[in-house]
Amino acid sequence: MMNLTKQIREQAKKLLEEKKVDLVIGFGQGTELARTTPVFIDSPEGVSALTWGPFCANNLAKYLVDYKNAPGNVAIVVKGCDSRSVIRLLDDNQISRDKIVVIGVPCAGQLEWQKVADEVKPDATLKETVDNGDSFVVKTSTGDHTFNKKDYMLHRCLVCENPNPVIADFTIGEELPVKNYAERFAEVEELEQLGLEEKSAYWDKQFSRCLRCYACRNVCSVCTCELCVFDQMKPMWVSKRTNLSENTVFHITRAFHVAGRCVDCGECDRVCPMDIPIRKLNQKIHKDLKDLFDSPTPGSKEGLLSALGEFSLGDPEEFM
Amino acid sequence: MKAKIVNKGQLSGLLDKLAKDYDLVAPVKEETITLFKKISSAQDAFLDYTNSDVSPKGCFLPQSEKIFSYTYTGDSLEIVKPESAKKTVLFGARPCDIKAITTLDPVFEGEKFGDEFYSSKRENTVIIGLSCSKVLSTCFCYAFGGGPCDGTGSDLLFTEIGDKYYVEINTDKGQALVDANSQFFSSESTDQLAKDKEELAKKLAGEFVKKVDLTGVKELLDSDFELAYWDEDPYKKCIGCGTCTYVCPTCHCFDIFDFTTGDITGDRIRCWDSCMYPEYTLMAGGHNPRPTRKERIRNRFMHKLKYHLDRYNMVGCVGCGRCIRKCPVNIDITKIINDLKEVAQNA
Amino acid sequence: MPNPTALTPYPVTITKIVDETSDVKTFTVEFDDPEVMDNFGNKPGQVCMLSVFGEGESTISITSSPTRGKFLEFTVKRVGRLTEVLHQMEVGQKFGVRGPYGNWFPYEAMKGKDLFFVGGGFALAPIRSLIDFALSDQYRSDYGKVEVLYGARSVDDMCFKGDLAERWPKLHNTGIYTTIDRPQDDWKGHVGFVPNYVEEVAPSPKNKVAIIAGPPIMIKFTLPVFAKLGFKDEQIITTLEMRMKCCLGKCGRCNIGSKFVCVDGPVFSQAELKGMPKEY
Amino acid sequence: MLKRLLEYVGFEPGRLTARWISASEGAKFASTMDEVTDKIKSLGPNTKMRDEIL
Repeated sequence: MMNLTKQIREQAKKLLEEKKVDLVIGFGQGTELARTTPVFIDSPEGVSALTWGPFCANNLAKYLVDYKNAPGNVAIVVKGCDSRSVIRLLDDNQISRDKIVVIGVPCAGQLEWQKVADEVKPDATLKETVDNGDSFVVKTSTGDHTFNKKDYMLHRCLVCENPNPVIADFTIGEELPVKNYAERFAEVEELEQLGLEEKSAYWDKQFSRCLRCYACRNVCSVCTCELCVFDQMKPMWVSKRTNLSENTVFHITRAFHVAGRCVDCGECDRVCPMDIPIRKLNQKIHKDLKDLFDSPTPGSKEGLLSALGEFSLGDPEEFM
Repeated sequence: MKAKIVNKGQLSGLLDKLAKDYDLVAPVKEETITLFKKISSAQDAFLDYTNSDVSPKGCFLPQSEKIFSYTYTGDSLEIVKPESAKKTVLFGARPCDIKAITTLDPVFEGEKFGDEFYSSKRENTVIIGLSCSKVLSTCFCYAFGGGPCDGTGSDLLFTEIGDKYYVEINTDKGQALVDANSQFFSSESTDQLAKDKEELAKKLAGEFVKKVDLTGVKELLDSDFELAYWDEDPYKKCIGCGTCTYVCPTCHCFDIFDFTTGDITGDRIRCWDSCMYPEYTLMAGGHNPRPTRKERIRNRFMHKLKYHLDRYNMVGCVGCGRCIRKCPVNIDITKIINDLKEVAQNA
Repeated sequence: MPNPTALTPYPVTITKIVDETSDVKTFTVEFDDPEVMDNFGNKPGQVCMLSVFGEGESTISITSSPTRGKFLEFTVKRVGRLTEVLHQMEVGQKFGVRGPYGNWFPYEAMKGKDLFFVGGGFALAPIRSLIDFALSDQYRSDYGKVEVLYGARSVDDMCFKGDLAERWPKLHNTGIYTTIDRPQDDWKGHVGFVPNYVEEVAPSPKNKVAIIAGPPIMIKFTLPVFAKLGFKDEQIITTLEMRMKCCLGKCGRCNIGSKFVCVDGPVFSQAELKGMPKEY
Repeated sequence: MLKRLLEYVGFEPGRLTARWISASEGAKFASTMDEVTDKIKSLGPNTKMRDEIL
């Protein structure tokens, strides 16, 4: 992955030198071996902080909204899933196309950092990562480790819809094959099979853990409301009291609020400090959108209308 | 120092007994998450953990807590207060989390005003600590004077050594619990285990990965509120969620509001709040003294590294590392400390 | 004995409501349990938490001086959810009060001095307690001349009209100056902004303390005027407001640096404020 | 969509009804309301999200 890192840095450097952009948002080495952290580069000398590898799980598109009213242009490094967010933000008029430069990187999958950290010595430092198709080799100061993608990758990557950026001004590296995973909705289907009581018990158990830290909302690239209903105090629709009822309302509302706009990047799932399978809610909506309206994943193409924002005569009519 | 031994075979008997005599709160595992909950039998306890996902501070400051119930019609008002705290044992808390409770004490019990809710729980709870057997890459308790086998704040401290627990009795409260359950505590000599524990503490102290150097940081923060550093990286990447504050064992901010349960009835609730949220300081008139993430991030780290020290002469961080592990964007307090140290050196 | 550590309020009954302006009302309340009032011990400048059940609590300064009787007055501007409900209340209805909280004006240290009050708009409320304290029969001899300079946007926006026009001017050794921002047909008094008026009145810094409360913009432009007139930072006292939830120094939000406004404030001298971060 | 989502998290189907009714369709409104109340009565009291708080 060294080669890709080098190319990203070169591209970023060029954009900054030629004053095409004032800021590059990308991935930098984090404070843990198996983590990266978003970096904000504003000078050509700073590009050495950029990196690439199997620890770039964050969806950086979220940050574009922060710069929508700032002077100057912004370049951003995106993976396949993140690029759908960029399209959604453009379609929602959250950002203007001429303000952003998209550096797309086809993504071979992202590893769960904690699983990796459990296997590597705490004091090891990262030397290099290599993609071997079915596995990643992580070379560290205390030895090399091989991580099977099947066992160590984020779940969202195991059923990745498209590893290639669907919008990019520059693409770094080779396009990767698109695998149409049949089991994309396997987890949802499994839950659907359960009886009502079991479903209820399953979700009650998940929601009761919720801390209401709102990481899932804040990390979401399509959550762009300036005042969120959960923060609103006048009227207070959802109480801050943390109990199962209020938590349930929060999760249903959050999931439904992004219905038809959620790009299935899976960030909500990744950031949840309590490991609540938040994405399973969104995926249910994705599955229904597909089944009922034959609707593609939002953001998967430029200029798509939202399934829930248009009407066609073929739509199912359950409420006439 | 008084000490006893509990043979591992005796532990479940002890816990079952405690669960009968007290509300027993212990670490439990729910799927991938370790958190503290009330348990009814020893088999629910999950002791093979290094650092729980959520700290046990909720024992004393629950995430959501009823202050009173009211019935109010405009012309009449009736207030009913909840029952006072039950006798509780908090078992299996890690030294850093117990130290964190001691940093909360002056907030809720010191200065001008006490807090009856916190105090009654604190008084009625026996804290049984459990020394760490491992150090995580995110741990840095040593930096703030703690340690993996440090008994500060605990009534009893259990340290696992082979097939035994070495039990240090640190307070009268702890002694009383031992006396009342003496059948589970062996009366054999503790000399060897005391030495073993020293060894373990020494070994673990050498395993910390995070290097934290606080030299000059407090002085720097004292001297300059408007450091250029706060305009840099951390606030740009912060997404403004409350994760760091909710998993933090020393964060104590809360909100108070009414939860209506009927036309004329309701509960006054206090629940955790986070200084990372914009509404936290937003006034009814619309003015917000900390309007952007920059001011909010600065406030959080100033609180941990300066304000808490200024007010209570205690650092506001115990080095549990939860915020580092849980932060969605890898904002790392140890990096911030080390960055600030560098700023101080170059100033 | 009132227990301010309990987060539980004491029931009060509204005995009087005065409409100050279209969105400001002054509520006079009495505790249902008279013993609470006897032991309340509020000092000028302190605040209370007002409970409106179903809405929660809000920090409101006590407008009345303890010297005026066994009641409390709160002047409330309708700005949010809670104050909206409060404004709909009528005489005889109940709400809850806990307190008193915070520090108070250093009235001991002010003894023997002249007092010059500056209030803007609705913010006369927090300093009115001290004005009435200094003008009370009991303590009047402790202080020299008491002057109040008050400005509002228009006649309709003036609060405490009775105090300003009738009650205070009649008292011994007082000076009352009122102004409105723009000329109005039915207004014969001074027209102009508060800072300019202060400059015109030109109080001498000699043995005098200035107590200022008003919107931030007014304070910002008034402070340099006092500096020009020769007032030292220690001679200028102001009172701050912040969002508060507990008022006990625990809930965290009202801090300015290491200070909590709810226990270390709300009263600060300009000298103290200069040593604090500008985060209010 | 919402109905399906609610069912997915364990609400009984039928607890939520959505109908497109114009302001002029009084009879449809009345019959729909009857339908809904009958349905809800047959389902009995809701048990989901009825936790005693704290």
